[in-house]
Amino acid sequence: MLELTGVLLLFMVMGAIIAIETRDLLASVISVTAVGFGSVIAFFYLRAPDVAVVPIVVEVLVLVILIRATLRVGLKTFIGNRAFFGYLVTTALLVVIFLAGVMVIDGLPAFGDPVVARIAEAPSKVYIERGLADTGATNIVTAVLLDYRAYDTLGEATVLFTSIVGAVAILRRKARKKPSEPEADEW
Amino acid sequence: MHYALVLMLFMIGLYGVVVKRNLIKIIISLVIMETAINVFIIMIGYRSDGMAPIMQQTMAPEVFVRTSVDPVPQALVLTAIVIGLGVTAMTVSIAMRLYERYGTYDVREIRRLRG
Amino acid sequence: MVDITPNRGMTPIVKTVAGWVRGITFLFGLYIILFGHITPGGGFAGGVILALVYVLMTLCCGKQKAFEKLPLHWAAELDSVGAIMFLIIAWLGMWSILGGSFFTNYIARWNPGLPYHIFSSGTIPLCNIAIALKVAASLFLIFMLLVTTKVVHGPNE
Amino acid sequence: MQIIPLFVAIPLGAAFFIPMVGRKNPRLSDTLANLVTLALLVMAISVIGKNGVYWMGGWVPRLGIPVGINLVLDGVSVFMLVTITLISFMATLYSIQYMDKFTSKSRFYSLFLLMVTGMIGVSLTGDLFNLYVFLEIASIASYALVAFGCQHEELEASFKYLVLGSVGSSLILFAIAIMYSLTGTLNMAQMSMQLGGGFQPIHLFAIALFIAGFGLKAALIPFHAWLPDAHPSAPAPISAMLSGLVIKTIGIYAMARILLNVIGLTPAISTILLVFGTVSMVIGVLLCMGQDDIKRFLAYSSISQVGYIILGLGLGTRLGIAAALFHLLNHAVFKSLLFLNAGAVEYATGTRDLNKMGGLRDKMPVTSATSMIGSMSIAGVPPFAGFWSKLFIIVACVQAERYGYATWAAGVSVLTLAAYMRLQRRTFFGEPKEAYANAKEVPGFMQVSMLGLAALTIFMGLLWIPQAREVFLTPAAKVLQEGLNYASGILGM
Repeated sequence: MLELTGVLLLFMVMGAIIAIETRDLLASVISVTAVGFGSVIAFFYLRAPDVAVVPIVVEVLVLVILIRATLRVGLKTFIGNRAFFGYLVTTALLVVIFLAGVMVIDGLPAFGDPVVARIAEAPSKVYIERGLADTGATNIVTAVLLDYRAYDTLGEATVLFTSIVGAVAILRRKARKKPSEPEADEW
Repeated sequence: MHYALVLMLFMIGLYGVVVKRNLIKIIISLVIMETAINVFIIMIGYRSDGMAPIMQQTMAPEVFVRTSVDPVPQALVLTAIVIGLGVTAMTVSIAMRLYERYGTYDVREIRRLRG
Repeated sequence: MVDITPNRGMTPIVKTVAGWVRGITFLFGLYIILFGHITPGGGFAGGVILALVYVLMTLCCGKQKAFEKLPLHWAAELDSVGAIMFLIIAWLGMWSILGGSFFTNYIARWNPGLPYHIFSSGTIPLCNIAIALKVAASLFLIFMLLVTTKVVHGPNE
Repeated sequence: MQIIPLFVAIPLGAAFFIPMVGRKNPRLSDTLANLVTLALLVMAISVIGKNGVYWMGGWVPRLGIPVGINLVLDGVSVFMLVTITLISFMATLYSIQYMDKFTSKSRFYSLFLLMVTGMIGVSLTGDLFNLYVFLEIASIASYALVAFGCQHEELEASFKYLVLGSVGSSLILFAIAIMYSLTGTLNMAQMSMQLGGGFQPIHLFAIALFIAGFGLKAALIPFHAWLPDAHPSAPAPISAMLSGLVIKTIGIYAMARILLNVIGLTPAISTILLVFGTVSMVIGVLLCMGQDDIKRFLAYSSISQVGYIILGLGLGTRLGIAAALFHLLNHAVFKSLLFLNAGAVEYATGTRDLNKMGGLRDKMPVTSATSMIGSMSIAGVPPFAGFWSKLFIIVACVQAERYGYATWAAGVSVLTLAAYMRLQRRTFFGEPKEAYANAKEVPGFMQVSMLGLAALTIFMGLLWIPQAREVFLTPAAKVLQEGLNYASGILGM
């Protein structure tokens, strides 16, 4: 199981490199969707079917939206890097951060040893033990999402609402008018 | 090892955001960063040979408590995915409006974003 | 390549198959929403699936067809309605008879219901429905906006 | 304490409701938005001096394990609530007439209220992931509001802001995930108890991610690239909100809460904050001096003033933190005043270029007088509020025996004075320009809002007198200064 997750992650890393380095925007969009589907399979393997259901559909939507955005361009491509010196400095900085991260990330608890098994006072332990009795939901993730931490879900719904209102506002045809002009109704 | 791979995925996304000069490539890099973090959070909650945090009628509650993976990261990732979707939708709409203005996604031809 | 110009669609074969798939997908979405507290899924997954039904229709039958079923300003209003529903469900919990704090699961406190049945776990299915409504409407809206907005180079004001 | 969740629920409900009813009738959305922000301001003033913890969904801690999400009302939260609601009310009042220049006013108010909700949510929450969610609400709403005018300049600024802001959010989420893995909880109080000192390298990595992430949100100097574009491009009331509130709430407040109350202010973190603060302060004011665009000038000056706040917080002493919070409030008031003034000038003349202005004093007496007051205050001229807060930050530096930092702070204050004198001379004094012969004073509500903020600027110095200070500033400083005691207060142990 662990090896499989590793292979999947390797696949995702490769997909990400292709997505960023390829010159063809359409290929790049498709590769990033492949990375997303890799994460879907990883979620299934990591025992998170609840989470896996959402990105399947979300990835499809992102794919359609991004393809829509790229198609109009006539796929004009260019090698899009910074000037050489700045590129070198940035890349070096990122590599240093990455190496530092790899050095310290061993400090994390081992993979496969979650907080429920390790920490006695973890709230997730309560959720697993008492979730059904407290909320009546047998899907503990839903119990956490919509009862114990329902306030987060309200925030999440609000984020979606915000971005939709924002996108509608950004995409409107006419943004400015004279103060005396009446409000134009769209749609 | 696994965590290092996820960190690498994250850093590739960050590299793309910092270095690339195409608006679509920047959006893609942001998506990759989000994916990396989502996988990382789910990995934190994984228990070796565990089971999904969904109770089944055929299974004794004690066994469930002993083998279930952590449900909290899954709830967090659900939230994070939706937030990511919202951000992506908004970025794409801004990028489309910019394309309308300049006829290009190239940052170098768009005045302010230079540098 | 998918042609998304208005008033046109794909071949009759695609349209027919999409017509069959549409109903099944819609039902699947409803199942995911209503059984979210028992099986994997929930309001978000179900809502996105419902939105994808409309996306499918738009892709294969042209945008006119989808607009007939769900005009854009209705979608915007449904978006608000879903969000307000969720907020009201939460707000009712503040009523002291029902529980006294924001987001109290007052139905489950009063009658938790039988586990593994659809009528259990109180407000959770209600929240799922409200969220699904909201998510379906918003994603339909954003998809239609991004797909139908004409992007042409040049000043437009 | 039934009022605590209403701080979030009321603006949220209004934000959902306004797009439905306000599409046909813009005056209705004006009224609703103003009533909501006024109600929030009244509510915020009514909770001054109160404390409380509210457990969402009635999930009180079981055996000391917090199972639900909590909202915490303590000194700092009350302080932030008052600041946020005060500026929001003034900005909505100003928007009534200013936003007539734009279409889709109902969506503007909806996004505005969502931004306010996000900031209130951040300042009340006691849960780390919840903080992230509300931070994203505030950020996404502000990305959209920056691009609200849909001109190329606004879209570019918004895109830049969005990309850097998303990177910041990702870093913060990464750090939250690491913290969750190490402590097993997301509740800030319980997390602080689980940490209990003794940091491994992985803890330091998470702290570095937090500082970088919140630094991006607060536009500290190495991370400031988005601010000079985003703040000037937005409509004036939004510039006022962004510079006055957003960078402070989702940047400084959130960072201070996590670093001081959850992780604890170690000497190393303290030094990092002091250095960041000083660098932002000095470079910000130097960059600000050369600007010809009035709003860009104000934006760079915000970076510099934010440096003062970080410097005060980094000292870690009671006086330092109190002075930093006092400066935060003062800066919120006078910087939003100055941005509203800049908006008024732009409204009347249609330009933001300092070279093209001049002699507007006779044409726009209210704008000119209020702008003068704001500039005096930010430059640290006695007896305005800005003088006192800067003075106490310098005194706190001296008290903590950080003489070098005190010198820098005093020097920057002089430079700020010079920069603002230049701004005043170029805009309102000098020869009247032909082009703006028919420029006239802005309409009523805009004047009211500017006059209100100017009055606050004059009288806010009074907050430092002991009677007022004990009620408002001291409890706030106490919470941050006592650091890790935060946890025991919340879990009741």
